[in-house]
Amino acid sequence: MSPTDPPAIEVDRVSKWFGPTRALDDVSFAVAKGQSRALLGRNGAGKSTLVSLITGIARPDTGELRIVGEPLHGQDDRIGCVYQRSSLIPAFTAAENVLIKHYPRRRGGLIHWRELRERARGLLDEWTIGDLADEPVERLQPMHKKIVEICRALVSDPEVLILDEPTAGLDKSDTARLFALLERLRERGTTVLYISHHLEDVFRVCDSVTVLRDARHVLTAGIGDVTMAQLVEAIVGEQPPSAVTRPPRASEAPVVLSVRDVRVDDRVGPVDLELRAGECIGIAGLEGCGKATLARALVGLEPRSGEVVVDGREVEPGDVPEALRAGIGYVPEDRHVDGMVSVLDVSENSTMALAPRIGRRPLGFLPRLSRRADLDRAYAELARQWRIVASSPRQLISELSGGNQQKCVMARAFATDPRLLVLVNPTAGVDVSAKASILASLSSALDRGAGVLVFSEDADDFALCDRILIMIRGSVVAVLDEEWTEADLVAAMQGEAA
Amino acid sequence: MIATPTTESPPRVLTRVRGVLKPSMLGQLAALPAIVIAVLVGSQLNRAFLTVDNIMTNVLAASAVLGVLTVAAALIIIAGHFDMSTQSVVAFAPVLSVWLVMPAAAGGSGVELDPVLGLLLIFVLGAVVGAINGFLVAGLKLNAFIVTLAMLILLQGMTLGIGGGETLSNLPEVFTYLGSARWLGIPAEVVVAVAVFVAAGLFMRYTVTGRQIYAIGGNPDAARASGIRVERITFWLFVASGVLAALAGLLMTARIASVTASQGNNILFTVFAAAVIGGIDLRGGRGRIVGVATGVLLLALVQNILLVSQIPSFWVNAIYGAIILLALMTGALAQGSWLTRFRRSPHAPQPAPDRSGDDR
Amino acid sequence: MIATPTTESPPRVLTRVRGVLKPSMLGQLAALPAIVIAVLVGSQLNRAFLTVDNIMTNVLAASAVLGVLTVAAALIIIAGHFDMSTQSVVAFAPVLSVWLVMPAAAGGSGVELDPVLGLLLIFVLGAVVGAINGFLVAGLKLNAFIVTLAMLILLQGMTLGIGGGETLSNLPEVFTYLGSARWLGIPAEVVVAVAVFVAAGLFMRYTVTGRQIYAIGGNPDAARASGIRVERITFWLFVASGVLAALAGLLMTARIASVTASQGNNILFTVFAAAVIGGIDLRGGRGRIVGVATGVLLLALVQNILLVSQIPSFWVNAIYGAIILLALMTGALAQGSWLTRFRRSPHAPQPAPDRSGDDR
Amino acid sequence: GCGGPADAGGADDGRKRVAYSSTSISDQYRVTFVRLLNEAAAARNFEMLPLTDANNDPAKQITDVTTLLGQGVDGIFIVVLDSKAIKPALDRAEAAGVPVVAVDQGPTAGKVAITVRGDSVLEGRQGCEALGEAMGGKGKVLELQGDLAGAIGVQRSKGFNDCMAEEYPDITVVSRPTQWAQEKATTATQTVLSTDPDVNGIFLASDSAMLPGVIEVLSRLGRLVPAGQEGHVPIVSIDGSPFGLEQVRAGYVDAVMAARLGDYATLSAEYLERAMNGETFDLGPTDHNSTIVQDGENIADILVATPVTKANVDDPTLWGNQAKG
Ligand SMILES: Nc1ncnc2c1ncn2[C@@H]1O[C@H](COP(=O)(O)OP(=O)(O)OP(=O)(O)O)[C@@H](O)[C@H]1O
Ligand SMILES: Nc1ncnc2c1ncn2[C@@H]1O[C@H](COP(=O)(O)OP(=O)(O)OP(=O)(O)O)[C@@H](O)[C@H]1O
Ligand SMILES: [Mg+2]
Ligand SMILES: [Mg+2]
Repeated sequence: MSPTDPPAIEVDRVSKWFGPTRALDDVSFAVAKGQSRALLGRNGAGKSTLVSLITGIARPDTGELRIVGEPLHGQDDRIGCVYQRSSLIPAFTAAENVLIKHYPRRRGGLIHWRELRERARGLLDEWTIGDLADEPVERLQPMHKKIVEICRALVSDPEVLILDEPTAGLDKSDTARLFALLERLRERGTTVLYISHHLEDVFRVCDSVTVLRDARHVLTAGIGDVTMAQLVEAIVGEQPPSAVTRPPRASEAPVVLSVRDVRVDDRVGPVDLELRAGECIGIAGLEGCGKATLARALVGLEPRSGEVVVDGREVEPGDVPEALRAGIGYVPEDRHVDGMVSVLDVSENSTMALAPRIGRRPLGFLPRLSRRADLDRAYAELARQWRIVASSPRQLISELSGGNQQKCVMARAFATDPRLLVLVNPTAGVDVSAKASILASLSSALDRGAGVLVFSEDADDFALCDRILIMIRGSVVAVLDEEWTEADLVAAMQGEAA
Repeated sequence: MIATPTTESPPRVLTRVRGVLKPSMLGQLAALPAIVIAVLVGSQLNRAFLTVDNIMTNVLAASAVLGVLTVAAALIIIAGHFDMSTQSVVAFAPVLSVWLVMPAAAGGSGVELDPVLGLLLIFVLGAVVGAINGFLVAGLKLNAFIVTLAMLILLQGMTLGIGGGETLSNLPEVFTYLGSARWLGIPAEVVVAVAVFVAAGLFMRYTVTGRQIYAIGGNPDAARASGIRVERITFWLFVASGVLAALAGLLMTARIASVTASQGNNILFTVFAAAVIGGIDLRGGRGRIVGVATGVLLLALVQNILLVSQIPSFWVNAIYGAIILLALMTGALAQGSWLTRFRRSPHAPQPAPDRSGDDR
Repeated sequence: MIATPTTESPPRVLTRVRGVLKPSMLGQLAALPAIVIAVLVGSQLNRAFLTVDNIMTNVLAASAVLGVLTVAAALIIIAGHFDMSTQSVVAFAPVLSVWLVMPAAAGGSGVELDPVLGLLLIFVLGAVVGAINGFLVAGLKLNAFIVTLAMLILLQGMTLGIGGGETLSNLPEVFTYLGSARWLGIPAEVVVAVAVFVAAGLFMRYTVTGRQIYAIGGNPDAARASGIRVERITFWLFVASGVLAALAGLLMTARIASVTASQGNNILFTVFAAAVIGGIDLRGGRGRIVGVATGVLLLALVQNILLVSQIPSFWVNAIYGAIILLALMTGALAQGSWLTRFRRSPHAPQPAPDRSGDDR
Repeated sequence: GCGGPADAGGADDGRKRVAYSSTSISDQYRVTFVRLLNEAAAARNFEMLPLTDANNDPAKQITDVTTLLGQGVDGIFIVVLDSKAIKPALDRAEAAGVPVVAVDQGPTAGKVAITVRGDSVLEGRQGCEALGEAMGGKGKVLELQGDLAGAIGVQRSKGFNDCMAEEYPDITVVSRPTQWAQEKATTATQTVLSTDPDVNGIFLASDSAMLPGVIEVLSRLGRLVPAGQEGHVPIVSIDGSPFGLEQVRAGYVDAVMAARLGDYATLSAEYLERAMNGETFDLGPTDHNSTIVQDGENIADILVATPVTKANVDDPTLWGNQAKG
């Protein structure tokens, strides 16, 4: 590439405000053609905002963006993007979503459905999900939705590819497939902007990094010029929090959860397990193995058979309030689906499970009151503890950055001081230091005698686990105790070793 | 600890400004500028407009039925559903009840139910209709719009079948009391309607269940996952809506001192108009009862002004429509100027007026 | 390469079975079982029911207006909006147009516009109304429901103001032609309505713009993010809706061989009922035009059966409502039995009937 | 009193300030009446406020009247939408000392000075008699009813059916409700005529609301034959709209029971003027071919509808010949 070539992406003194929140403050950097650049920063640093500016769905308040030397006007076909937040059309099939910008047409201009299906199937088949082509995406697993989005971004061979946390929700094999793909794209000269909170990945697939902190640009460097520790410091702005470790548990603690012969249709089970106070069990498995279904069944969101006893109390199947009252705190798999009410503010979202408890009943018979002041006080405490960044308790949760939304959902599950925590993908989209503080919160919950079930594919989430159950096709097939490595975990999930 | 961005100076100033100006309030009371204009115009058009009697009797008392029905509609819409059947309950419950009370000679059934029981029966009928709707919607998961639309047609038909199209009058006093009584000099209808507004407003804003209804309307899946009894609350909401509709029916009966199969006909459009003008988002999860009150008030004022003005009758409806359009546009402009500046989201670049308010 | 769970045997078998049974089709044509029942019942009640003439003229031709209006409503609802004003265009466009055409002696304006121009004017008026709606909704971002409701009131009022409430009859033949003509032995109204259905169905399924309309209704943010011109398409959709409403108005005029300010009154409820029974999701983004056709057909059949049966007039409406409720419940059951088993999404545990269909 | 500030009323020039509360103004019958009433009021030098339109909502009509009272009118014309539901409004007018003259439809509860009206049940009977005769006393008749949720629709249907049952037992009646809607009447006619070949007569509760569609259907079915020729379908209707008279002239419609709208207007104006001057009215026959009778707690001047056939269809006093167009 000659040095006179204009950079593929040029961000020139760009600022963006959302009401009182400054999302980007005078940010400038450039990405040369063919580079693959990591864009890093804490939750709420402004990464996704920058993405929306580059793809033209929002405009900067000041400053300018240039793509291959030309100022950006609206949306540009040379850019492909996988947004952090799903931007699929729920009722459309996977195939139609993939080709939504490029419908194949017959000579008369009408859509050629067969060709559409075949082309999309071909693209999806590279990810081994070709047979989902005709499935409406709203019925797909989050992972498969993500793959559909990746396929869609790549359909037109974009000059610039933007990936905003593409691996969130992907399992190991698909992550590997994505990386291989990125490798190929790099050879083809595609410019990539890659956003992730997984720094190891960044070192694998990027050749340079840009770090945003508090809406400002703080660092741009070649990947060879920085160390992991330097990067973390640039992102966090201080000494990174030290890793959490936990002391081994005694096995005499009381049982908080006992699961006997639980089945969900023919999808899951039979599952038996026992969890003691202060114990943390991980449940790992590839996407679609049924672990989220098991979690949903435990809290009553999925009809099940078998027996679930929480803290000595048998929980009726299919009754969520009852399960939560028995002492379960639940973090669902996908916050956008059933984790948050996007039209309500952060304060209400984080205290939703708490409200019935802190509300008082005046005169004993009137409906239970929910006083804003009480809720806001409870929220303020949660926000402090979980470092939720919002401009005010009244800010709509949909306006928060993805990681902060996840923190709200986590905060809500912990707020009721549950005896049992059922956490699915708890750290989805949260930054390095928030991850550490989530683990710290987990640890202190364990210290208080709670039992924790972590359902995840991310090895980091299992840092505190005493053992890990491996699920394949709905049943627990293996257990990893004590010392395990990530390689063991991956192998076990794929059913290769026991 | 890291300084969070929110503690920096410019945002804080803005937050303060916002706290004082409360554009959220303006957003909720979008009908307020239009109300002010309506009052000014009305008082210019006719000296009799701004009299206590006109406002009390012809504006407020005349819109008590509309107000109660709009509260019912608002509750259901906030929860993400629709209840079209309320309009038919306005006729059905009183007609059936009065028919059972009146002697055969006066056009009744001859059962001659005790009038006080008859009064209670009105509410029981409302509750039963609501419970059926609630069961079909929350239990069988049928689409609320179409279920209650079918219920509307069914009940309108039943009302006609029962009453045989006859108007029954000379009702026992319990049925007409609210139409003529004055409490502390205020028409009883007005007191009842205001009480309904206040109770619903407090309920939705200050009780746990009220807040949960917003969550249900905003995202039922998330509400369920966080332990809210979505089905149960939805069911009871429909029951409440039925009871409120029955109350509206009683008010209507008291007002016209008789019952007729056509009472309440065509009020549904006005109900929805009042709710939406009052800031209720038809997609659920947003809107405040106080906003609904302004919506009802605006429509009642406009109708009264059209009555006392000298507009040729054939054009009254056209002008009514035009005024609603203008009210919407001024509302949007008033909101637009405040709100698009303060809180436009990149994912929703359009400042949809019904979204932009800080709800509740 | 690892076998992903989706290629495992039970799901695959299910996928195959599903391919054959097409519950998605069933889901879309939810009104089909009810239609079959209606036909069986109708043929028992009256021998004349199952004659070509009755079906052609009394079922199909009589529901041409409903059909065209329901297509218009469906397009707008799929895009995530509402258009209530169509009902008023059914009267407004023909009344104004005919008023301009007719001589003063026959109750017209005396302008004596050329009848053919008058015919064109009907469509122009529909388009203008649609364009105003479209501007207010897509341009000013006002809430479509309430804008078009205000427009409905405005136009109803204007129709009254212009025509002075008079019925104009003895219209020039261009206005009544469609009501009496037969093309290839089929009533022209039926041909027109079927053509509208086919055109709309093909448009929504086979053109990029049609697909984009689904996308807009399904997820407007995502639609915008994938480069769809949401505002422009929304605007033109409202124009199309206005033009279709004008066509419905022409069909209505031709059918009753006269124009009156009240024509089309109250048809809106039936339109929405037909759309929803036909599988259109009021939240936008889902539903197929072929489903709408079944919804219209069901309602038309039921109305015809009520006409040819011996039900006492006072109970006709009650029975109509009861039948719609039953149709909904059988539809839900039929869907339930197929769909909850085969295609429950883990994230949407409740098999909402309006959601579960395979859309497009 | 509740009448609002008294000085708001009474025009300075001593003209009486009167108002008109209508049930609706969306059909030709009402529209013509508005015009005739305005003319009659002008002839008596009343100051007429713009009419109020209750849009077929009985509750709105009460609000309309109380609002008019609040504007200090001296007298009110009213077409009563619901004969019983109007009582609260009439009570308030009585309390305010404002005389009310009911036209076309009177109250059965509440006080008015007098009602000037026809007799809907009688109109139904008249229709039945004309039709029974035209059909030769046997056959099957399609009765297109009005809105059964309203008094007029019910009464016309009752008069028609009672008379049919009593006097023409060999005529079967097939009744279909139309809610006064043209398209409903059209579809009902089309469907019944085409599925039941025995139907050989049609009775319309209103020609202004239903006739054009019915004529169109007959012509489409090839059964539009003038009276006297083979295959004629006898038609009788109530109202007497211009279109109805035109069809009588053409011979397609056998008879129309025409309301005496012109008389309604001039007489009610006269009665209101006299009532405002404190007069009351006596029972008994009048000088204008009618009788004043007791009508519940009120009195009514009953103007029996004029049966219009080809013989008298050009009578210029028929409102259908006075309507523009
Ligand atoms: N629509 C909006 N309205 C108001 N504030 C917003 C909106 N969108 C984003 N913000 C704010 O802008 C800031 C930057 O958000 P952004 O989504 O860009 O963060 P991010 O770097 O992508 O974080 P994450 O890693 O959590 O995804 C946050 O403080 C967020 O609350
Ligand atoms: N409605 C359904 N009917 C029958 N089988 C289903 C249904 N939904 C999913 N399955 C199958 O059940 C198994 C579990 O899928 P499920 O969606 O429950 O995974 P999951 O719990 O989300 O797992 P993960 O947490 O790994 O994402 C898969 O084999 C899937 O294909
Ligand atoms: Mg982000
Ligand atoms: Mg999953």
